[in-house]
Amino acid sequence: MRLFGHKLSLLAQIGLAIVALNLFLAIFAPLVAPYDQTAVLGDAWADADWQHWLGLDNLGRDLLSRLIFGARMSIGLSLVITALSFFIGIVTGFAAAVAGGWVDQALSRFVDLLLSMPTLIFAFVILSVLGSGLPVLIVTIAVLDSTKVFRLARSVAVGLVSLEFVEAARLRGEGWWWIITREILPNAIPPLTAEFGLRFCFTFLFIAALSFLGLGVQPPAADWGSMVKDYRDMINFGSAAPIYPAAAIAILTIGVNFVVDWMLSIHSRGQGEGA
Amino acid sequence: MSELDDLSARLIKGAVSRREFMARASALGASSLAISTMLGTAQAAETPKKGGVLRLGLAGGSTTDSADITSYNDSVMIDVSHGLFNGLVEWAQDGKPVPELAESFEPKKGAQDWVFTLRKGVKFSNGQEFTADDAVYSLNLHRGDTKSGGAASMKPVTDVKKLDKYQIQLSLAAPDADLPYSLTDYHLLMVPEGFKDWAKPVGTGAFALEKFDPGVRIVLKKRPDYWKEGRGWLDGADVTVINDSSARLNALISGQVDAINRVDHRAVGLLSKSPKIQVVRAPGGWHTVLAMEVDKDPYTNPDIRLALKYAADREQILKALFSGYGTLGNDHPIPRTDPYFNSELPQRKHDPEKAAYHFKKAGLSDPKIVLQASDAAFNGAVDMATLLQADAAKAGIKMDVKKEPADGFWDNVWLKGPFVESYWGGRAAATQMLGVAFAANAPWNESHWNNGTFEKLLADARAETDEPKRKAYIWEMQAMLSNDGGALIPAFRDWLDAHNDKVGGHTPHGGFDMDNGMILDKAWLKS
Amino acid sequence: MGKLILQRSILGLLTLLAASALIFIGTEVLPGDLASAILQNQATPENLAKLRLDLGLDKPAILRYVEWLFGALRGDFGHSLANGRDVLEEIVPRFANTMFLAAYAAVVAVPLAVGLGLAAAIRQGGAFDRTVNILTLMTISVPEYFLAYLLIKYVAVELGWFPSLANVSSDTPFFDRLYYAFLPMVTLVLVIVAHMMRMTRASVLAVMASPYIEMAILKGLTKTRIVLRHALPNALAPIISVVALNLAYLIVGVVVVETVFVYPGLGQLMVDEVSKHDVPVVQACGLIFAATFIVLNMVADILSILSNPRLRRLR
Amino acid sequence: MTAAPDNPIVLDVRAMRVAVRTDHGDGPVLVDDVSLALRRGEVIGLIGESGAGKSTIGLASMGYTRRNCFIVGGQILFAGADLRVMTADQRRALRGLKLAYIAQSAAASFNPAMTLMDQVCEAPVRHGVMGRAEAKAAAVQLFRELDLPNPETIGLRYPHQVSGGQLQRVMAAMAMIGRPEIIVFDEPTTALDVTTQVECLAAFRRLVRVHRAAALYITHDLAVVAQIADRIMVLRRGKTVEVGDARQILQDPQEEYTRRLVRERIAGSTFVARPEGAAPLLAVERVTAHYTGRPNVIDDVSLEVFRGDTVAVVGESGSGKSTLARVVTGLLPRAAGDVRFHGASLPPRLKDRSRDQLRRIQMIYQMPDVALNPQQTLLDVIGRPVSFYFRRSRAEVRARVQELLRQMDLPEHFVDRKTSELSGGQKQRVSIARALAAEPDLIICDEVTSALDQLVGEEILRLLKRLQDELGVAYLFITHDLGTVKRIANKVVVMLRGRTVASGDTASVFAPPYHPYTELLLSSVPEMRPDWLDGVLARRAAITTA
Repeated sequence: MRLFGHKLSLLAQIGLAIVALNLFLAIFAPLVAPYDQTAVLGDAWADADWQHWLGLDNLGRDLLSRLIFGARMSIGLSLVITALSFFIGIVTGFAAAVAGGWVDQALSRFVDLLLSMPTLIFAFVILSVLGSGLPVLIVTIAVLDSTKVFRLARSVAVGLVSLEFVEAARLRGEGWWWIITREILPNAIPPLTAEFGLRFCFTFLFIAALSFLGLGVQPPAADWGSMVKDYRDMINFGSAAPIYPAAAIAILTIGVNFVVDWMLSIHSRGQGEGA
Repeated sequence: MSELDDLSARLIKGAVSRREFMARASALGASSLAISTMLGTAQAAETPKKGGVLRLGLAGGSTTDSADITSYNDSVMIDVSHGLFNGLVEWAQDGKPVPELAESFEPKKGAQDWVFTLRKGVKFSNGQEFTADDAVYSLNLHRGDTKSGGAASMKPVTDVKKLDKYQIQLSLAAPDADLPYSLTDYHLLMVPEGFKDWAKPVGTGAFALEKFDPGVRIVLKKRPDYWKEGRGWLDGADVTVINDSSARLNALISGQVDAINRVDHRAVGLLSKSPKIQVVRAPGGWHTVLAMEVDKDPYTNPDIRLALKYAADREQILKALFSGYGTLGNDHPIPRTDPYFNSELPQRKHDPEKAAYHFKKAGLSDPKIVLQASDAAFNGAVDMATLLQADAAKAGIKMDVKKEPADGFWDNVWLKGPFVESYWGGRAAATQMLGVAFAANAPWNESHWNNGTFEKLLADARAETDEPKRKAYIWEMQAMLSNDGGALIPAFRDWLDAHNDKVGGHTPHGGFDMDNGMILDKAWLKS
Repeated sequence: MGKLILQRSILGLLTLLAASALIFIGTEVLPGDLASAILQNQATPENLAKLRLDLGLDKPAILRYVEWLFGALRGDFGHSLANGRDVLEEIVPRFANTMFLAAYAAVVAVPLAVGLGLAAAIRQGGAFDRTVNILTLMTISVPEYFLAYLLIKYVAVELGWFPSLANVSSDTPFFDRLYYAFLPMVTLVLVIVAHMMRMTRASVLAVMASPYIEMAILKGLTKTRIVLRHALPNALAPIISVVALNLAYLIVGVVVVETVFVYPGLGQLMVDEVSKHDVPVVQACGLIFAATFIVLNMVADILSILSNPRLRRLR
Repeated sequence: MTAAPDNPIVLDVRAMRVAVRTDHGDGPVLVDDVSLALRRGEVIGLIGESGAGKSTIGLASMGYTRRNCFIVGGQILFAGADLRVMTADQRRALRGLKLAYIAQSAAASFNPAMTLMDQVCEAPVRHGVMGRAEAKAAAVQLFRELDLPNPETIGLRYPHQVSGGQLQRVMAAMAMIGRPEIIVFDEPTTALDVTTQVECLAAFRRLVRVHRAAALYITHDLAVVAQIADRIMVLRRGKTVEVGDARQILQDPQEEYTRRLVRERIAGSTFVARPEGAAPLLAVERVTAHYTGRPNVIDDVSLEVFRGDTVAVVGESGSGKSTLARVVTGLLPRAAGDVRFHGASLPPRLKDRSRDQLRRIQMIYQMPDVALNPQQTLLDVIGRPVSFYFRRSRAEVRARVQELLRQMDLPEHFVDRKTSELSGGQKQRVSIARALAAEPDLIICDEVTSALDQLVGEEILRLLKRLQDELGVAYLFITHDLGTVKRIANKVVVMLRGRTVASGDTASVFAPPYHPYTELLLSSVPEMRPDWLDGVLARRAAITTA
């Protein structure tokens, strides 16, 4: 198997497999899941049986189904957020790099300011002010995250802007839009993809943390983070309920990281690890 | 469940013996677990011992806590304050008001005025004696221009005056036979006249404040010669604030605390498997409400209200939200434990057909039914909305759930939206509960319930001192609300505490968790 | 270099100023208010009216900001609306606790992380490298509170080695503190080690590719000497910044862990106060957090300036 | 100077094979069955183009291979012991003492975070053969021998604080301090300016002779190797082409490949007749330029380019020749003076210039790898100017691109290849095609051959020449390599520290009476004559004493 014209390492293949599986579950949740995520099917915490492979949850809903729908919510949400934050981060970052001068200064300083805000607390305040509806959740985290993307995007772009083929484009009289989209972006994709993977994981865990503070995804929609939270007490009573979502989160994160590590290794760059 | 609850309620009130209870309960097919938990109640049988420090792990504390009695709003300070102070009247386990710092009380002018005779020779922790002036001052803290949460209970009181050193009189706007109940409000505690320095509280309670770290840890130390007979056994108390439910459980299981409140209902079953741990289950007045404002469409239509009431699968809600540790609601706010509970009013059952029938009867093509829900209303509120939505769908009723931000819920949603979730902690007296939530002029009349007959019945009930008559009135009101009212009340929740086998005298109380906050006053430690 | 450092410090101060403004605005818009947030549906209209007076919302925002700012400079953050205590008095012990836990975790985590990172870099691609890599990955891949619960369940409840409650207080003696705060510390270490370790490894490896490392090899130096003397010093800058980042996290990002272990830290305080709309306290916490962040970043930058001879020699 | 044949053999490489091996299977063989015997005091020059395996051999003879490379066959006998069968520690014990290495880029090969002295002394101290003080003394001594400025204190500096030439010599000291028996010189002067190169060459040679060490001298420049090597081994694609005595290889090469290398080197000095020019195409008039807040990089520079001209701007690094190009293109706005094109003054800044003005001046860069966007196909790269300046249809663009490829002697089917798939020479051809696609009047060539192998570079030059004859395009040729200049430029501008020191027809500039700097430059260009270096040094000594 090859990607970006490089052969995939074993771990990377495992990682891709995991990611693919999760995406599949996320996309086809309604078809795959045996029951609806909100349907109440029996007593709370009923044990696993042939109808309900993982048993029922705190409201007597099918745990497996919720796990599958959870994939949809968790992954979907994180993807949307990460995508948005990358859009913001890349556009501003590249703009800063290409424009340089005071534009660069202004943007960078503003980002520094945002970075100096403790993310979790910041999000906590905003969400408790505006309520944790999905749109608010998405925008808030995306904006907070885009600051980190900005930094990477900018540094990558700065590196590329100085290269002759960009200079050649400028000498030709190309506009900045062409330069960003045709000359810089294609070459910035590999490092940015790696970062995308990492940021995806962070978002993922961040949402989980917010859910823990009761500000993440709101019920009844299932999401792994809040599932772990809702079921957490059950560890104390030897029930595996919270293990499933936690494991799901862990496996996906690890999978993504395998792929990312591989990308970083082939592009041998230290960046991208930044939290 | 219901019959068992009734039974256990009566056990609590001592209406049945333990043996009798065991027999009946198991006959009713209650699991041994259920019985044991209900028996947790019957601890009282054993004989108390002096000494020891009781370690409590309590939810309901915050860094914003203060010893200021007007500021209390949650378990930690309520429990602590009952170790530091006493009230004039105590709310006994049988649900009746009994004298505390007031030796006795009697109604005047058909219960429009009340005279309280104070206990003599009770000393504050600063040595000075408790007298009428202190009582007047303390009560007035909650009247007029105040932040006190106790203001509500004192609202009907028009005047508090000292008759002599040991007698005060409260005058009311309208007669109220249940005033003593009002005085069991946990805010209405006695402090010395003019007392302000809440950093060093002075009270008549069994303990003195040793260490106060708000939202973290509170340490109380026994003070000599506590006046109350058969109370105040402990040498001291060490209260740790643990708001996270499983952290609380772990603390109890790993023996870092002796007793906790607000046991997660999901955990009860598994907790009581442990021989060392006793779950204390107290059926009470805490109930969830789905308030429809009867003067806003479509809820003006009684059939819509009935349709929703029939649609709700109360058994399921009770199971899902409280794992069954509660009692079914009958769309009126009076709990089974209340002496005035209307036991002949048929329990409304989940009945999609009836629901569908009433919905059609209402004849509204598309009534926009939107329930505004938020976990700020109560834990699991959104779950409940979800369940109700599913139930309604079964009856062909389209109901939307609008999730509201937790923040500012009580400001912006409650009392504003036409169909909103909320809860009530219950009141000592039936008439209070009915009055505070359903009297036409009551500020918190969520359902905008305004019914002449009801108003009259309420007034009469308050003024009436003849038991059978009162009972008739109150039963009538419950029936009215249940059949016509705008409040859909699916379930009452039990108070669930737990303690390890060292703790004695931790008895269930329908009023509030931790023995209605009296735990420090009542409990003791076995050797 | 003095110039560089000075520039950096000034920049930091400006950022802090801007941050303070941001915080002030942010807290100004908190809807609802103390009374209703505290009393829920037990609040009477009178209650609310009384409280709005206390909030002193009559003055213009700018004025209040300036007053607040200068107060803050004098260490006067006003009084809590909820219980009237002096905000500073309320915060200081909490902040001390937070710092204690942070330091505790840092002292364990940083050497551990850098050590593991170097070891992994030396044995790049080896079994050790792979295992460490995957283990650390697992620890960051699980929500922190879940780690915490596992620790509590097995170490505290089952084995009973350490308490599940870390409710230390001002008078808790030092060694008891270490004991009580052990599990929270472990949780935090698990959370941050991975990140730092991976960064150390990555940046050391990045340097290992450079010609002067080849030269060092051809000078017949030992692997250890090469990594420690030649690779590490040149990989310091990214390591320093990632360490700073994680220290900042230890101070501002541990609300969840504090909640689970009932550890009386600043994060929990702030979350409490936010939900109670105790604006002065929230503002103070926010400011402290922002300051911590900024100072740490500043120090990190300065350190990496010092670690780089090109910049160090700059005059 | 030849080492007596009876000197003992210190390094005996027998049938060595080095191959690439990665996680996914074996890669190409880098060194294939190469043998050489190095006697004490002897210097063997390894010569060849990139990919010839020179460096690999050099490193392998120290028992070292780069990542994913492995010595898969043969023996490497040092003092009778096979480096391949030794333990890692045994090998380590030899390196830095008995075996020393001098790399191409000193700047990159010094640890930026350590003082020079620490790095020079590190090896002997670590190996425990010298005490710190002893090592310091030895180092200072070597610094003196290598006539580095203030040898006592230079060791306290950090790498970035000394010049490239000095650094290169410090590296020599670092190599010598362990009194090695074998030194591997890996293109040690390639990165240096010609004038500095002379000094270093001299220093190295003296060192080798004084210490009677044996050396492998790796380079691509026959002239350089001619000055220092006793024997020369010519390599191509990892295989030995020819081995022999230095003189024999240079004067009477046996193999065709060697002949070509030698021939190309001496070919040249064919001046282009200056065409009948009317008005100058480009006139740079007393231009001064600097980067914001810096001193002037170029100062009062003037030159004229006529249609069909090839004007070479010569100078060493820092002479401002590249800056001149940036000023002409408008990347760096001039501070003073004027740049006229077709008689009209060009706006100083790029963005103020018209599309047509931009079209008429094109540029070709030094590094073909970074000059082309690796993500684009040849169609994108070459086609863009066509569509951008001439608004042609897709079909027309494609046709034009293929035509240009033909002109560049590149197969047409490359049209859909990605630039990253091409070799260096091919890339450079694509850059030229891209420039031509704009149908310019003037092409600025910035060191276009210096990154390429000798033979490839020659081809590119020929191509440029041919194109000029066909299209009459003018070149502004920026380079440091006077050989190139002699061969293709009809006019020269010699620059030194931002100023013009000499200009005019190549013939007149490169013929006496010289400007002293021009002479220095000319004399520094290595020549095949093995005694060239001695000659130069002698003359310089004369000048300095005089």
